[in-house]
Amino acid sequence: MSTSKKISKKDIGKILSQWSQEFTVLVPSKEGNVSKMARWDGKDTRFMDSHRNTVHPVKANFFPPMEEMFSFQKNKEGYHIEPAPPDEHKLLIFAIRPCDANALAILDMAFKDGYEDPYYLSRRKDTVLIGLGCTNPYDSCFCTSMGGSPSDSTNVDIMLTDIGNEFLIEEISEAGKELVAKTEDLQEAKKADEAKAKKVKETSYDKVTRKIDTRDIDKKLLACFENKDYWEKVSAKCISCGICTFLCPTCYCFDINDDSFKKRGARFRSWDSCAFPVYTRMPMENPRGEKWRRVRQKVCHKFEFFPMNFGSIACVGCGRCIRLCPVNWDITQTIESVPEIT
Amino acid sequence: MNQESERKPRILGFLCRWCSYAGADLAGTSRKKYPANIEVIRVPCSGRVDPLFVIKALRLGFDGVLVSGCHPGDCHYQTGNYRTRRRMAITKKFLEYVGVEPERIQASWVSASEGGKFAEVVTKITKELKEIEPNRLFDDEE
Amino acid sequence: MTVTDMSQGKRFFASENVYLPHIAIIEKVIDETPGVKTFHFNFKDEKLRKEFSFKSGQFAEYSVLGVGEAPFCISSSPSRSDHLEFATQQVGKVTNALHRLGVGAEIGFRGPYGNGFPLDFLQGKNLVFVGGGIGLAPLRSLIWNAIDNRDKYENIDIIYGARSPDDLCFKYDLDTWDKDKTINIISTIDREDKSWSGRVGFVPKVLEEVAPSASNAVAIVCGPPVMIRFTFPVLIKLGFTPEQMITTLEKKMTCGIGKCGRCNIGNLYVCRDGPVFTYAQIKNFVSSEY
Amino acid sequence: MKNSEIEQRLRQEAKALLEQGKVDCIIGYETGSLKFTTTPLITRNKDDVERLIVSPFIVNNLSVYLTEIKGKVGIIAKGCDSRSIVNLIQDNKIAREDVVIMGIPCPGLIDLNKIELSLGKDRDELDNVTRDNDRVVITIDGKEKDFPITEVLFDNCLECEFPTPREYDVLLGEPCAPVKSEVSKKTSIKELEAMPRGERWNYWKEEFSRCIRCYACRNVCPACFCQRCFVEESEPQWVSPTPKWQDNLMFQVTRNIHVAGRCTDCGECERACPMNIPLRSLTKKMYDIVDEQFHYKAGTDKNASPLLTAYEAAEVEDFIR
Repeated sequence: MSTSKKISKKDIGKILSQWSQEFTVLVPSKEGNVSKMARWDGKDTRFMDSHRNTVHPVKANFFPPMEEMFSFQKNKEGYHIEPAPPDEHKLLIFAIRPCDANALAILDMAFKDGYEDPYYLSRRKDTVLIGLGCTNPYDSCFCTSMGGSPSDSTNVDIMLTDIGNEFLIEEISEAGKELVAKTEDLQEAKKADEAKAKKVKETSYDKVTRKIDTRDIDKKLLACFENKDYWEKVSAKCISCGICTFLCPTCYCFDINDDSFKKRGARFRSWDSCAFPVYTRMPMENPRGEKWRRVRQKVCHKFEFFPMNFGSIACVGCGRCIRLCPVNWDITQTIESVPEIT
Repeated sequence: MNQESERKPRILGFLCRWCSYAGADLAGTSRKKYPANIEVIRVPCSGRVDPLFVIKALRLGFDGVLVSGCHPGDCHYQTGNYRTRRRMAITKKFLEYVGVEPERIQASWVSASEGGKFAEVVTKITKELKEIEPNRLFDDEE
Repeated sequence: MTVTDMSQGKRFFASENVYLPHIAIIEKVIDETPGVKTFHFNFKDEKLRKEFSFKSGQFAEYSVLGVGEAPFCISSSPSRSDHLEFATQQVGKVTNALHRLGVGAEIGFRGPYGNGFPLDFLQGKNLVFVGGGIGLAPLRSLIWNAIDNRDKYENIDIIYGARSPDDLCFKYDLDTWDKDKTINIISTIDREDKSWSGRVGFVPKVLEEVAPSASNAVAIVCGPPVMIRFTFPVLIKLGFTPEQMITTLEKKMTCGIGKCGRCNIGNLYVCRDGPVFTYAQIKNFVSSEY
Repeated sequence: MKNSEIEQRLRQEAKALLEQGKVDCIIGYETGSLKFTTTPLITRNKDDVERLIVSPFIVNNLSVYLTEIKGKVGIIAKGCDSRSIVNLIQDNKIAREDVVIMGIPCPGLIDLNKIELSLGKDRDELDNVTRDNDRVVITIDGKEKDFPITEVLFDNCLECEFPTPREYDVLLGEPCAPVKSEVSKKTSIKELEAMPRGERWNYWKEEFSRCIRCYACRNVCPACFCQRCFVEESEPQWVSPTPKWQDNLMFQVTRNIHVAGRCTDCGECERACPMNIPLRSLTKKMYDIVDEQFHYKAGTDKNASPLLTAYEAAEVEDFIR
């Protein structure tokens, strides 16, 4: 490994300014007290003080709650279709948490598979992810059970580790290496800094106390697919709202709808959720009209179907669904309670 | 200024088929003069009008909404208009609180024989709506 | 083959945007039954009109711009290509809007999507078509395809039913097939009706009575979910193996390309991995998810 | 009576109900999977009743489950919850004899969001939170901090009129008095009313541009019991499924009008909202309008006709021409 760099926390604004020349820099921000990744205002770096993780997962920056796909107008020759202008921002996301970066890798698979999704992929293209290791994970976090960790750098370009007054900077990808090379104001890290970072990573790992066992979970879920009693029990307190799916960093279901305005019309894509009965409702019947079927779909999609199709569980253990659920429906409890194969 | 006075606010009227619709008809056949800017939806009873309809009309860009039914005690279905009264009372108050001008939410009792009253109501509402801005509440789209 | 020519509008980003519809023009509207219409259409773009190709059993997303999109199979046969057809029942927002359209109206079209029927696998086999109601639409595409390539297939049996004589779709086809000595067609209706002299009974029951041989045969089933559910056990009784039973499924499908998430049966997406499945593929989930 | 004593009585009561076959199912609260959090316990098993708890964090309005559970149900209800149950009875969604209401006088629940905001710490970073009459003591990093309840209870609890259930089969604990404190937060109704009308509209426009249409507000609401909500209708399509602020606002305003006279100010919609939209500034206003105009308080009389199906011959009419 090459020698790493470091930067003083008070100089963060300097490197963000440099990066802003080339990129649209997104940092953890608050809007109406709801945190999300949003464009850096160019000055304030206080966002770092309270950033544990954002309410909006980073997916919202690539796959927003709603987006216009194209618009159309009718004239004498008939309909004219105008695709939404491409998003040409080159994004740099600063202080993305390892779980959210891993989630993007999962979304990449889904949106690249078969027909490519131009909206997601055009925004995602050339994005630079600056990861920030967690030193204070939530009690709802369970990344270490999902193949990640508070310092997992697999899917970021540059990894930052909080070593007190400074961040240790590790180049992870080629893009990361290039960016570090042309960034000014970085200092060489000392052996002691690297040792400190190693210690921080170890301590953080142990701070994630929520653990689940996902061995053979796909097989166990397949075996209990028809176990209505189990699924009814598990789903009893679910209120079928969309919070856990909308704010899940790996959920990517959507709906497409048209709208007409005075002069033109447009087709929009918006988030949709398998928790809603209307999601699968057809005029004559609904294959998932009952709550237990919907909860089963949610759990099985993440832990059985997605792994069957892509070889990876579609959950990164960010814990948002547990933190934000109005009734404290806890996916880790569900996974732990899936019956053993008899 | 002249242009402003020429402006014709769009009004959507939900008229009860037993009284107000007939009243509007009478206003027409008896050549009562009233502004031609009201579009009418005939409803079986003013009680059919869900406040949702009123809000949808505003969403669609109508400047004002008129819900009109039979006078109290005259409802063909005994109590429909009483229910309308309660519903419209809270709808008007609530929408005003959210930020909708009260002039946009209108209600009236017009019987089948009150062609004159109908013309008068529409004239008055039109005048009031002319005094406020056109409805751009929901309208930030082209 | 997938058509990737984006004839209208600019090319979107680097790759083509699969979500942009082509514009097609309705050329003919046929009233099939009360509530079901068949639409004949063609692409507005000349080049696409020539280059477009599809397989029997594939579907597309049709839209009335400003109202929305809905998926229907292409009900015409690739062997008859001067125009395309789809049939739909009037059941919701988009289909209501479609049914209001007349000749000359423009609609949006994305597709073709899905796998289509496995023609290679079907060649040289006895084909047993089991259809109900508007479920004949996808079968019809394959039936015409088979008739136009008659030497490639052995016996063709068609068992088709509807609620009443009025609900039988594609009556003009049924008449033609009835006269065709090389195929055997049995139509049935659910309940007795004065105007009906043919068979009476639900499709699965009639299938059991007719009892086509499973030897070197493939059953191709399409109809309302309840009919499909009751047809599988009958076919098994008749000796069909799960690999010999093919169905084409209908689900709510928004994107058509396996992304929006709602049409799955287990890990399979009806739009991407189907809509044509063998019973072997879906039997794990079929009892509870379909 | 202490919570621990109430808990003991509650468990005995619930167990007896199940054992004697008086109910098929018990709905209560158990300890949640996160710090301080409680979660609904829905069970048909008498051994599970040992998990039932009572605490200052029993936020959920459990009556939301009543319309979907079959059979007779024993349910734990705070003051506001009991009113929601009465609503359901008034609206013929459930029969009075099918529920056994175990009422709990509720001195107000602790709003962890308020604590988080004032301390700049998340709930899982707090060591302990305890209620001691008019104070709430929060332990953080080993140090105790004292808050008056007016700063840390939910707004709707501070303004609660009926903390003690009005309708119950058994009351666990002694009746308690309302806190009756003025709520003083940025988005109070008074402040909104003081704004010019256009500004008010823009305020809501701003707030609802955050809405992601997860429908948590609707789904936690016991008054929103429609099988099919108007937002899910497609023919005609009243509201676009695309979460534009216009449609978000239209949805919420209409929802408020639809639940007028059913909203008991339980505050669940605002608490559930992940986008932090001050929904109670809408629901409470409607609650007040209903009270002022018709002297009607939702869920206080199971024999009364629901607000919007009843009338009096002489009633507010000044707005009608």
